[in-house]
Amino acid sequence: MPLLQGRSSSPNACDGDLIIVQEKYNALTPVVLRAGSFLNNRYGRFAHDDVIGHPLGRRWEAKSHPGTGSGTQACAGFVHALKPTPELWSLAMFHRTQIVYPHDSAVITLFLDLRPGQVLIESGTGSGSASVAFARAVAPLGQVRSFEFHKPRADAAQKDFRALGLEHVVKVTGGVDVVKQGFLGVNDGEADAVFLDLPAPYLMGEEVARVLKPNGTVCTFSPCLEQVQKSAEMFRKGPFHSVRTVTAPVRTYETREQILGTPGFDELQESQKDVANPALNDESSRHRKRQRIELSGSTRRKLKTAGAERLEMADKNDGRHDGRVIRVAARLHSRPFSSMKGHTSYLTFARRKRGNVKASPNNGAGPKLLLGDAKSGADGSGISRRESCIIS
Amino acid sequence: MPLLQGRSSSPNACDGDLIIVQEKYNALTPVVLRAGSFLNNRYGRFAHDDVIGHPLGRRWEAKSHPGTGSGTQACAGFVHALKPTPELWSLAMFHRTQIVYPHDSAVITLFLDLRPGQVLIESGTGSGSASVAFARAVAPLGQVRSFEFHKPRADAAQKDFRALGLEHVVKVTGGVDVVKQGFLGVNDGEADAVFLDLPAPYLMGEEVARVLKPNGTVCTFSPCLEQVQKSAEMFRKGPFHSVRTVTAPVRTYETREQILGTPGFDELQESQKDVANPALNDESSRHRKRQRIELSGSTRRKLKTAGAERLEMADKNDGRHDGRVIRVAARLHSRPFSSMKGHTSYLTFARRKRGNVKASPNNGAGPKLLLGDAKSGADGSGISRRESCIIS
Amino acid sequence: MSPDEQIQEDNWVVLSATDGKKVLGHVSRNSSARIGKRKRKIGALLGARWGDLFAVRSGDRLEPVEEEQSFNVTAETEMGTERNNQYLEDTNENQKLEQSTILAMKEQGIEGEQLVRTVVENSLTFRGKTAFSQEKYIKRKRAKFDLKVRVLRPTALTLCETYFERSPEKTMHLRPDGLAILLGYAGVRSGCRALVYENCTGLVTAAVAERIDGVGKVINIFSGTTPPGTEVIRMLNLDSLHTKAIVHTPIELLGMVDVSQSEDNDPLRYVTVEDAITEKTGTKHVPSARRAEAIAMRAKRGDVKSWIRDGCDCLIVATRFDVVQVFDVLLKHLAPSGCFAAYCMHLQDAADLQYALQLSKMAMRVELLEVSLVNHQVLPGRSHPAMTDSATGGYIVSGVRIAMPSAMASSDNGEKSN
Amino acid sequence: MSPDEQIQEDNWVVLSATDGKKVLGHVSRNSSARIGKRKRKIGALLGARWGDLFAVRSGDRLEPVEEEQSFNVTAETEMGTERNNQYLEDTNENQKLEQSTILAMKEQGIEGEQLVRTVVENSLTFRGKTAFSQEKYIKRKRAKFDLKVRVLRPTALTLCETYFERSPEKTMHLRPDGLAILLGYAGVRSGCRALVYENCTGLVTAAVAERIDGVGKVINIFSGTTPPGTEVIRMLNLDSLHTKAIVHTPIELLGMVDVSQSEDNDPLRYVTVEDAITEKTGTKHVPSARRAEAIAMRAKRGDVKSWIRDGCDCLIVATRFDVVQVFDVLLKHLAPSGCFAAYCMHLQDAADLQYALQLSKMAMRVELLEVSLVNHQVLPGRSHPAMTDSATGGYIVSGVRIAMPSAMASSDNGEKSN
Repeated sequence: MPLLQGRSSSPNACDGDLIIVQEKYNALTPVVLRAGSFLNNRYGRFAHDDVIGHPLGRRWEAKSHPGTGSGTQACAGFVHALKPTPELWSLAMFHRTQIVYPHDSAVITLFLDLRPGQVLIESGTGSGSASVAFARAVAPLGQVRSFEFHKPRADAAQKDFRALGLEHVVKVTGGVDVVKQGFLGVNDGEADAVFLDLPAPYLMGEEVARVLKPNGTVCTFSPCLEQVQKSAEMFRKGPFHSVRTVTAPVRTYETREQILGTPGFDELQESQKDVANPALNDESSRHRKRQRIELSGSTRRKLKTAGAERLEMADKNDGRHDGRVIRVAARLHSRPFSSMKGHTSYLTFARRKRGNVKASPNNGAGPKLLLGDAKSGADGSGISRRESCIIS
Repeated sequence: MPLLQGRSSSPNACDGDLIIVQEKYNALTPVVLRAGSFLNNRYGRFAHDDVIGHPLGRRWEAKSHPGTGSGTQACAGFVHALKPTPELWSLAMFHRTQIVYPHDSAVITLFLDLRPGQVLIESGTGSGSASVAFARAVAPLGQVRSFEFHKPRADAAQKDFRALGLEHVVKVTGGVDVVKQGFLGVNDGEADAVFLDLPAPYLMGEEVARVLKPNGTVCTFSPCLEQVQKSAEMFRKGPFHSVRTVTAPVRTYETREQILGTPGFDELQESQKDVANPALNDESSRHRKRQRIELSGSTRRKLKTAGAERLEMADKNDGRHDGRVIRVAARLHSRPFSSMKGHTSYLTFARRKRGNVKASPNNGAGPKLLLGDAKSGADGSGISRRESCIIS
Repeated sequence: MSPDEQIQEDNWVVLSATDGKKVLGHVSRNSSARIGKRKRKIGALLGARWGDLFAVRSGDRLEPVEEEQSFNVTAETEMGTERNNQYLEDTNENQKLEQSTILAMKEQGIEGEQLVRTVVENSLTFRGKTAFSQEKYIKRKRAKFDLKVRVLRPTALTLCETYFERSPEKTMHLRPDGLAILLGYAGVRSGCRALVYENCTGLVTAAVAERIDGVGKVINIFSGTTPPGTEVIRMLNLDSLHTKAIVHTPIELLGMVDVSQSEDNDPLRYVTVEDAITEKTGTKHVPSARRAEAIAMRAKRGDVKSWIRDGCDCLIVATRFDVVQVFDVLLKHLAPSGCFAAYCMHLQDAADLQYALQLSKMAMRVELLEVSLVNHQVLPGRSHPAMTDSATGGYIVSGVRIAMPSAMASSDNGEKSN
Repeated sequence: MSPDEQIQEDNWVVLSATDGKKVLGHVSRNSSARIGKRKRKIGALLGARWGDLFAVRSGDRLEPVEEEQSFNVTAETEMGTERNNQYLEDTNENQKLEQSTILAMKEQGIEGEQLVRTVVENSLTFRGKTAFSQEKYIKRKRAKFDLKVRVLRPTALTLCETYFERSPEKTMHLRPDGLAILLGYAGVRSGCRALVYENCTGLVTAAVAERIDGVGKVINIFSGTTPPGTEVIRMLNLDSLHTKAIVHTPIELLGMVDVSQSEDNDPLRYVTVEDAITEKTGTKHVPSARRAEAIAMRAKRGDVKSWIRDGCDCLIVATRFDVVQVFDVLLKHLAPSGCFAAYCMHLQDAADLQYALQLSKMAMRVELLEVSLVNHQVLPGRSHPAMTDSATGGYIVSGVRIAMPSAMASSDNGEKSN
């Protein structure tokens, strides 16, 4: 199933499609469908033929239970077969390097102002998680041109993109050191956006200025503030405007049901009623109690959990779930998961100024970025210009 | 009312006490009680004599309405008279400088391991908000010895501390440049803790090492990371252990009631019932409707707000609130206030190593901190040692 | 989107000023916008290019500025942090120049950076200030005496930022980080069919329309007689191709997707904001010919019904009402394996939705996350996270729709793989 | 608190290891603690001073280490960030030394930093790694071959950190930042009378006791027959003066504060954890003489009742149960102008309490805040917030108790100044 399948094509999975199989929440696997093949995992043996020709987004039932070796209790059953998305892919793929997480690539995509049809230059490709997210934004007619120094890694990424049906959108160039050689083959002013996930993005100022269109946006992705300090200075001194640095951490919450009531306090409150009003007869005391319980409302209901509600509802529908999304009356509780990815990277954005920019005088501190005329310097190799970038 | 009044003294406000008056949530004023005096504000004219001799933490009713000049509608009534606390004081006092906010001073107090009876050295005093928080932690027998270069500011702070009844705990030394002169009058190894809110805390390494007891803790309070980088390096090279940098931002939430229901969706769901089951008669349809409403529980009750509940309850008690804290059945909604103090300062903590520490060899980069024997160097002036701190 | 790089009559623009604020402008020869503290004439923008820089000059008019290197004496050298405010009196500013002198200088044509420099040189306390305070002071003076604006293209991003800054209640306090996650996690892309319900004055619909770029459909569900969310959409300067991809769909239609009706060949029925004004005031705001043309361009009821019946690829919700109820109505119209994302302002709403979805068996990978964009000041010697920032980007509930397990499937195993 | 600077028999200690982990130890000649991956003998701590550094040596025993300057070849020079992992194969470690060779070296007495250096020199990929990866590698090897521990005094801070790291569910995930705000905003100080209800295994009670330092009272309300929160309190190494300030008070007593009873001269009745063990196992864990002495030291029921009747200065709550109900019972025992603070793990609880308090008219300045401590790595060329961090410090509801307005006061004005 190509990642960017349009509405026009069949909604059904085809032979040769890459799909994502979810075994458990944290166990996702990419599977390429082949007629007659089987997928074997701890939940059983699954026939590819049961998926080919059917829509995705549903249960995939096992043909048979897994082997009873190693004494594990066979909890056979089913997995889920899903269409690939950049978000699922980032969880299912092999992490060859630290990846760009989906929440970061979502923010980068918006801040780079990516649109269908645009050209994005990326370096390095890494595991390709960001490339796939960017590809979705510029597809079907746009281009992600991705540079990766490490040749085997570039080849592996290109193979992934082909499996995902993205070969028409993402092109990987392997074995090029963009800091020394520049974005080989990219013409002046050809790029709408540039994404740099490199150790020294601040050495790329002139090359970025060369390839970016006026108002095109560049983003650097750097884990440490020291890199950001150098990049920000390079942008401020170069032909860029609207420089800003952000971080976009997210945190995920879990929600559970809570049963109210406090040991000791419940009993005290009951006994206080009686002590405080010894004159009241039983009838009246019972009445007051009822009043109070009414007042504090159904949130005090201790017995009926949401699960019980749900079962009750299913009962009314002959034991089947009825496809409804219903607010539960039970009291809910949320808190962030106790461990989170607190910091990934600083994102620094800048936009290319229009026109040519004079060389900045050197103030005696910080990098000396000697910017020539961004347009005239293009000779195709990008090498000579690289050498004029000197960091003190 | 002295800020640290013990249980033994009278719980009543006395002539000469400083109290905090709350007019509105964001309008707090310190008032020194004087028999026969009056406080005038937009809510009326308040007699100090109505507070003197009575406990605090209650309404202070106006003697008369404010003057009817300037055409403002006199909404006379009352204010609240409260005991001073470091937290209320930080809101009521005059901000002569950027203050240390209560949440930061709470965290610093815990991380400095402050205990009653300890000696804390502080520089600079600033507006004195941190000094007051630290004073509470070391009182009644401990000492906060606070240094402030700016003489008039030191005098103003000392005056505040006297008014708060803290003169036996906090001592301010004004007009001393601790970077040049050191902590004048502080003996070697006398301090349990040091707090530095200065532009260049990284110049104070040797002096901090001199005054701190073994395992005593130092905290630097710096808004920018560059200061922190220098301070952390100084601590790592000096006779310190357990170096760590934290930030402790807080955010405050507001909670409101929510009335559920979605325009258009309510009607659609009703009509769908009828369309889907044209065969059912009215009676049955009404029954189903009732069922659904029961299922989704009392959260759907649109009419009874918490205010209404509360009034109902008050009715049952002859119009008086009955001193109860009751969970409301209404649905609540919370979100952080839309603007917050996101960042105040980085807090860097380190502990003094025991014993003497040899000079650190210079690695060619970063500050050269030449540490002599911390104990033997003490000559009371602190000047000679200061000069051996050279920052390249 | 306007393919032209030049700003034209009737274009909307976002003006980003050096005082850090953004304002919207609607460009014509005589139009104006509130920049700084006053209204300024923005006619000079006509024919300019997106991204150009303008200065506010005397006569409250804009004038193009030649781009220069942002050369700044103190900016790029490590500022000593040692100097402190020890000599500074706790009083207000000490400025030698009288207000009248400054006015006279302006009349003599001394303006911009030159004026700022003169004012700074005449400050009695400037030299005694810390590097921080000096910088703040110059910034303040520059915002006052040398105000510049950069003209930006109105996009989902710039409109989101501008609304958040100026009237956040209109867009449910949706920030760019929340919008980014909403679009990304719902899987919006060119060619997709997106089902949208929003109470953000059209911002979310506009953002989805921008990202599908005229190919695919944005089915914007609304209640009442008028699609309320058209304010922001108009500001995108969309051409007719892109406008046509937005299908304002009355919620009543959802009740009839499976029913054939005689009016299925008619275009969708609703009253636009402009029509409503025409009716109310009696003045013909929109010529009836143009109105008829616009109505004829709308999608046919029957087509919309069949799109919804086939199932949508993404579901995006941003509601201030009952988000659980909204999902109860809309989730069934998302095709299996389609992604959904809902933006909530309050954790309680998001939690209720998360739990209701988990129990519904109609969704997998249900995740509740809070987004938080932090701005950082990165300057030599003065780097730190923004001192004052908005506290949250809100809460997003996302997940993947799955087909209900068939009645035969043992529902006991259901928990395991979800 | 033990005034002595030397570690004594029966003392509890917190051991902070160079692998970044903290463990608790109970010191005697033959006791041990799990440091790194194994149990190590910690008898060497006897007689040592708080803050001292120890290395793990062969035979799994600790040995004191002379404090040295943390001299580190790469640490203080700006690490080039330009080098990248371009030559690195995506395989596991390439180490020339066999595991057996390393073991042999250890037997020859090559240990600590020397061993780490040898291992690093024999890594095939070390030179090709980025500065980051090199550092991570050395750190990992150092944790493995040169483990050191620093012995810290058990305090509210170090115990809070240790429990949060090792068994957060025992202390309701309370982090130091939450504890700090709880103590600060409730106004705990020497001489005060604090009313406490907590489900944090005694951590909050211990922290309050530490801060009042033996002067004042910590009235620790508990339900059941045994005060459950004594585990952490014991670890503070408190002397009898400080122990006496903690008053474990059965919740039933709150129902009788206004009633005179014949047993008011008796000490508080409850069973300690030790007593319970004695009863259960039959073995006399605590000699009955010492037990009688301990009971006699307890506060008298009548005294506790009168303290509560007079009103407390602070109220501190940390409960996993119904926090609104807890406040309904306890808030009335806080004296007017006294401060309260409650720690909640979930926003919904905190919000319910905030709203209930606002409606109650018994409190002012009711504030709900979320605390979040962020750790930062600050190293040359490698500064950033911690990559993995716990996501929240929880929610604190704080405020000031006020006396109910008298029946005469017009309650209509009540809204205005709250």
